[in-house]
Amino acid sequence: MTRLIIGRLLFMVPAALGIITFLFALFHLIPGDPAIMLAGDNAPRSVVDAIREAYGFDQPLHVQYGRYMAKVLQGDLGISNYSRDPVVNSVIPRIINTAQLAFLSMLFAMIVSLVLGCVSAMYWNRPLDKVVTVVALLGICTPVFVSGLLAIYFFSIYLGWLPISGMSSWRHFILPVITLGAFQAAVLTRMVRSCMVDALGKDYIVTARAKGAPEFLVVFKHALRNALLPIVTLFGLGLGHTLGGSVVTETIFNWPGLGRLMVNSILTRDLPITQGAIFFFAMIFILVNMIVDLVYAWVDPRIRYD
Amino acid sequence: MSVDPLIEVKDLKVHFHTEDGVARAVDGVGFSIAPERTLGVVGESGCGKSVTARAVMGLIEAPGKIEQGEILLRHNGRTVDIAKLDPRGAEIRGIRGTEIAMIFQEPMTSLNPVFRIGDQIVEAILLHEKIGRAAARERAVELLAAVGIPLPRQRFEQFPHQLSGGMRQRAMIAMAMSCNPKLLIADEPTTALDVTIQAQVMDLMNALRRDFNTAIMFITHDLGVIAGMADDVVVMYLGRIVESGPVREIFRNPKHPYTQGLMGSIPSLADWGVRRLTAIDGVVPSPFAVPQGCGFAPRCPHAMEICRTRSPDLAEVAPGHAAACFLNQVPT
Amino acid sequence: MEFLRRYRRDTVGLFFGVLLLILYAVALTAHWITPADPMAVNLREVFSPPSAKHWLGTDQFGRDVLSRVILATQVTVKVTSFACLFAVLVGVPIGMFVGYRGGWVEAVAMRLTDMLLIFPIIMLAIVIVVVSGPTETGVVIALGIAQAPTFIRIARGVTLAAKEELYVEAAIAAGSGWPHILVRHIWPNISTPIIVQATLTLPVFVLNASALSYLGLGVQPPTPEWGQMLNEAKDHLITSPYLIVGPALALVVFVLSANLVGDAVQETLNPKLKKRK
Amino acid sequence: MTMRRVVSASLAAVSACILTASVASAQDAKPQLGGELIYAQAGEQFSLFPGRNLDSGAQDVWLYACENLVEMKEDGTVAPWLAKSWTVSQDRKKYTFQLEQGVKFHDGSPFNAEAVAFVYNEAKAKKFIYSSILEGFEAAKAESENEVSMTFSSPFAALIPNLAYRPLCIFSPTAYKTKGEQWMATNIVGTGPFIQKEFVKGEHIRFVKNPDYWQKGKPYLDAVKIINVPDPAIRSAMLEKGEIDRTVRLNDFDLARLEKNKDVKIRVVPSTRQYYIALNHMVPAFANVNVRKAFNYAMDKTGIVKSVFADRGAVLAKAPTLSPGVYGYTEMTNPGEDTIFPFNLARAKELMKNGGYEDRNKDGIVEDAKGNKLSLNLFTRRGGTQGDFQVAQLIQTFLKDLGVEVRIQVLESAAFGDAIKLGPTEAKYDMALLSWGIPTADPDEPMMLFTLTQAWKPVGSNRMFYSSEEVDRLSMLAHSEVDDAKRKGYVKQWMGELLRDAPVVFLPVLALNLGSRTYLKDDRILSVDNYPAPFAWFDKDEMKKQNIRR
Repeated sequence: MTRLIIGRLLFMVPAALGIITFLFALFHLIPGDPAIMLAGDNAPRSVVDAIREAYGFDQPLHVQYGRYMAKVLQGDLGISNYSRDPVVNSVIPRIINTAQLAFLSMLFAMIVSLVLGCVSAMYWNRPLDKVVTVVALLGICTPVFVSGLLAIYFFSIYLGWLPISGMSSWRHFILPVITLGAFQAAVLTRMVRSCMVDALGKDYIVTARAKGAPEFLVVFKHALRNALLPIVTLFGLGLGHTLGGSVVTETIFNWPGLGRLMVNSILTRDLPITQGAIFFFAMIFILVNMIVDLVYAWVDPRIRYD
Repeated sequence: MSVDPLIEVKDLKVHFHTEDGVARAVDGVGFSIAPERTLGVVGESGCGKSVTARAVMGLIEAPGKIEQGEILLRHNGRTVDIAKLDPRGAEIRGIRGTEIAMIFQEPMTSLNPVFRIGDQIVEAILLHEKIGRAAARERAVELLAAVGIPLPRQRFEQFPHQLSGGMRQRAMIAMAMSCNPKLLIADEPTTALDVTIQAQVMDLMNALRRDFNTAIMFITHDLGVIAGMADDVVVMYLGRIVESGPVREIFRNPKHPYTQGLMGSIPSLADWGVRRLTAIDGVVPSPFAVPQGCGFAPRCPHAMEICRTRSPDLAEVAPGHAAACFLNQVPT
Repeated sequence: MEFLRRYRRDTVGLFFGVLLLILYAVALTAHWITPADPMAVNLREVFSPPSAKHWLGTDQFGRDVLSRVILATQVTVKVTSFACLFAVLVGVPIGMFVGYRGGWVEAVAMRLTDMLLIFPIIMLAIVIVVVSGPTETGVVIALGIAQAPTFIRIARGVTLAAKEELYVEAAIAAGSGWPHILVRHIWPNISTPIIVQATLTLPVFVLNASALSYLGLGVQPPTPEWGQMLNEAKDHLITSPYLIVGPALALVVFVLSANLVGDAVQETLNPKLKKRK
Repeated sequence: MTMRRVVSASLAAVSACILTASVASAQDAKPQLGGELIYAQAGEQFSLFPGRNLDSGAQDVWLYACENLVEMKEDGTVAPWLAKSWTVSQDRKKYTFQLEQGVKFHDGSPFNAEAVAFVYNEAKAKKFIYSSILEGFEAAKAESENEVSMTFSSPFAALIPNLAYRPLCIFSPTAYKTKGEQWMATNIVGTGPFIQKEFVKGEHIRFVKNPDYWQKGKPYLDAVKIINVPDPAIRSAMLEKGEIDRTVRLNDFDLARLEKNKDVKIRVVPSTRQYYIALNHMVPAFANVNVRKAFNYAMDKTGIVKSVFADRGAVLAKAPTLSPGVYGYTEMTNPGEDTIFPFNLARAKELMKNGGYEDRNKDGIVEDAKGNKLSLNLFTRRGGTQGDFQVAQLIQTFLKDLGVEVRIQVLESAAFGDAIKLGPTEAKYDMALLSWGIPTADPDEPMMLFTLTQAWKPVGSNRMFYSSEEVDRLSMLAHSEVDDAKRKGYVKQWMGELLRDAPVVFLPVLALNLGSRTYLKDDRILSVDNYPAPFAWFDKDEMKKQNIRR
């Protein structure tokens, strides 16, 4: 087990350098010039050249790369082209905001999906199961911006219970967490249902019943523990996606998260911010995946990790 | 049968309502098991012996349904009809594991792969007995030792996939015996094991029978195992009992052509190289389309006209020995 | 054949199966069955709510929403189905192989997948669109690659569990090579989560397509596409809510039927499930 | 440059927004002190340092703390602010400003000629982004404690309006020298009525009242909090609910609904940004003036304003490139017409025929004399400017009616930037949908960078590769002509030339919108996309009536 942890942590270093180099090459491959984005369409070339010179864009690629890597190795991720503000100041608070939203919505998704999934597996193919399936599917296909906007107009304006945007108090968390969580819950419910149906068909379930175990113990202990493996995979993936920040949810609920920052920085070719955002996100993602893999071994002893 | 039977099954019918039609898996079965006696239930696969066992455990759920019949169990002074109990109700759960326990054919998949052996046994104990976890763990280790598992304390911590087939079956038995049940139903426990382990498991069960004075309902298709284990025997074919009686009587003097056919197909050392093994030709008909009259008629060498129109009932052919065949009874 | 005979009895699966066929039929015959010309701009009938003439109303340029949804069905269904296929064909074999082989192969492959999951889809899309131009194939590849890691991880997860099963050891004992084992033994047993996941990600493909088209990376105008229409309807959700009905309904029908058909197929394929029903 | 110029300018000015003026004068109630204004903006990641950012969202934030020498009024005229008055040398190359006295920066350092000189010299030395606007600027010198002079290599008529451009505000040189440019990215220190108290990146910035502000008795508000809310639908929801007092860039289609809400006041003002299609004159068809004029007449501008901008987000253009609020703007429409090149498909087809293009083979697409089809591409962004993607689709339809086949090429915004920066030989676009904004409200920039022959891309912004001696001559004259009447004459002639030669296809002018609660008084909206509210105040009892409790 510890070998797994050390392996993954060691892997972070080459991964980080790999990502940064890849991104550097990528940004200079795809069209788009930050100097123009800053100066605006109608600025004369003299202005654009001035910016290029002031920001060091006119240096040959390898020089820019060398200078950037030198700074990175000392832990300085540079400053944003746009806001001229150290990248760390913009990215770190954003990651914390997104992490909060991601964990809470995944927690919500986990609880809802486990309950709904197991219930629909127990009452398999009976009306309740059909209802849960359709509700879950509807949850998957409603785009977040539709559910988000409607939720705001109903809860915040019509009923006036919840604040519309920002994140200052816990009440601000309710709508975004439920909207983002609902989508993930729908996906997870479907998977929980199909895995539980599998598990409930196995022989050890008959043994458990033969032991006189009550039905909820049979389902929630014996069957669920076995169905956890694919569910854990999907949970890890879901967490990865929400950690990446859902641009739409963040825009709708005005949640200053990583997703919006990353997308905007790509669109405005603000390379330092993109580098910083993806660098931190990569580290967290690798950590999350490591934890998911550790949970694997704990959940299913048959998978040896030595 | 002077002693009151522990369990008495009367005219039990269990049918499965599936899309492909109604399968009459158990079509009128009656027998009884006295305390501390072992009843062997033998028959080819698909004859309904496992379904009967599950019915006795109250494990029949949709699409299966107990159409009619009674399963009377005597426990602590009163008689309960298991057939009428709700499979997921509290009452049947009070019986499963304490009064009647069950072990299965596939030790590989019958134990939950993600829980430790010890925990699964402790769970069985704590389900029915209000004793502390520590006491339950101690009892579980004792049980593992009782079933002949070496180093029980280490095995307690291990997972099913870390044990051999035989070891796992012993653990199953330990779990079943954890609340010293009155009746142990063994659904082909030795089929998946190789011969040497089979013999050990059978010796273990005989020993347990003596120490825990438990009645056993031993289900198998292996006549050799029946000979070594059973006091009485019941032969099943196509959801019905075709012959029943004490084991020595059935082996020495089988009355029903099907039983005679089965006996003929066992190689025995005594007449090695002299007797050719006889096989029963034809195939067991499908439970979805049970033929008119006697189920065995299409394959019976002595089939008569009447056999194809009416199905014979069990009738006594000798003290304690009954057979359902018109050869030895006059149709009423 | 046998499969069809059993499948036909599952009413829900049948109903949505027919619905899915209708959808694909609409996709194939889109050009001929649109009530009005989906491209015809008519600035006098801007934002007219649903009426007899325009069942789903008209959009910002007075174009008939119903015909645009029908034409968009062709584009979206084609793009998402191919992208889903691409993701499955790329992701699942890799996942199975990696899950089965284990060792350093698995470690390296999984880390690369993690890296791929890190980049937001629009990053991949920009690169691919630059290389292949904003054509539909470009969008299909972009969407496919973005979802491939999901399938790699799922396939690996279930293969890891499946390879512990007895029948796999039996197959090895019988001397069959790993390709044989993967195809004949492991795949039938892990098809359940994969089928479920494939049908589950369909809506994700459509929504990602809408994100791409929003950035001008997806399908080029004026060809309509559900995702793009959903995006445009978003800005008028409060003033003319009926605009969202067309694309949203089409999306729901497409995803609902794909998933329920997936369920029904999975049921008929997996007899053990059948008996317990 | 005497005061005369200012007086005559205001007299001749066209009052862009009668509504604002009338409301202001009718307001007899005395301003009340106190309260915190919450203002929601769409912008997000911008630098607060004026030297490194032209983003109008950022300008709208730092204007509370950093003031200019002169202040732009609603009608486009310029009024004295930190500079009480100014004089121009005989050769028109040296301007001398007399500064307000006893003014201090927020960090306590004195505001004087030394500070002003430092800011503009630093701008030239460190090449601040706005430095190109001060064309020909050589040096600034502190003549005395509160008199500063600026010398130019050649007469520069547009200096005064350009000085009102927000990025040219005077920040505290002490703070700049001690803390450095990077610190200034998140802190703005000036002489303004409000002092920056708190800045949370990407979320909000909060200013509090400057107790010893140089204009006594002002400001009235205790604090101003500016928050980022990217989605327009959310901003309008917050305005309706009263979570914010004021917001901008509302969705045009929501305005009709908001106008019905009695607690909300909606103001719409034409901006200085006009849409146009850049026609690549290297394409043979566009070298022909008849074709260019035909394309202009083929555009149903009223249809665009109605369907894309809900009759609110844009107004019909009454003059080429310039719009109300810009110096030298006068309506250039013919009598009885509400816009330049009014929609007339018949006339457009006739012009196409004169230009040699006719649909000879009746396939719905015109061909030239040699028979090759007129099939062109149209480059556009999506979301770069409000409604760009929708306008492009309408252009495609209008030109199809004219018989011209158009393929829209939607490019991701940065890729689009690259595609339209190329020179005459490399440019691949036949047409490109763009907009020309005039942040300084002075025609000098469009004249020198848009239509000038020397300003062909990649040097200037003449993406049409258009060249006309007459236009060049008029532009050069207007650039250095200091006399007010003469300069306006040249600008008018320049506009006349653009109408005669139609180098581009002129489209409607974008409009700005500002939504505010009715209890907020005296906040302003300027056509250069600025929404200053430093001297706004709350009508407390009306606030209570709308039960706003914060």
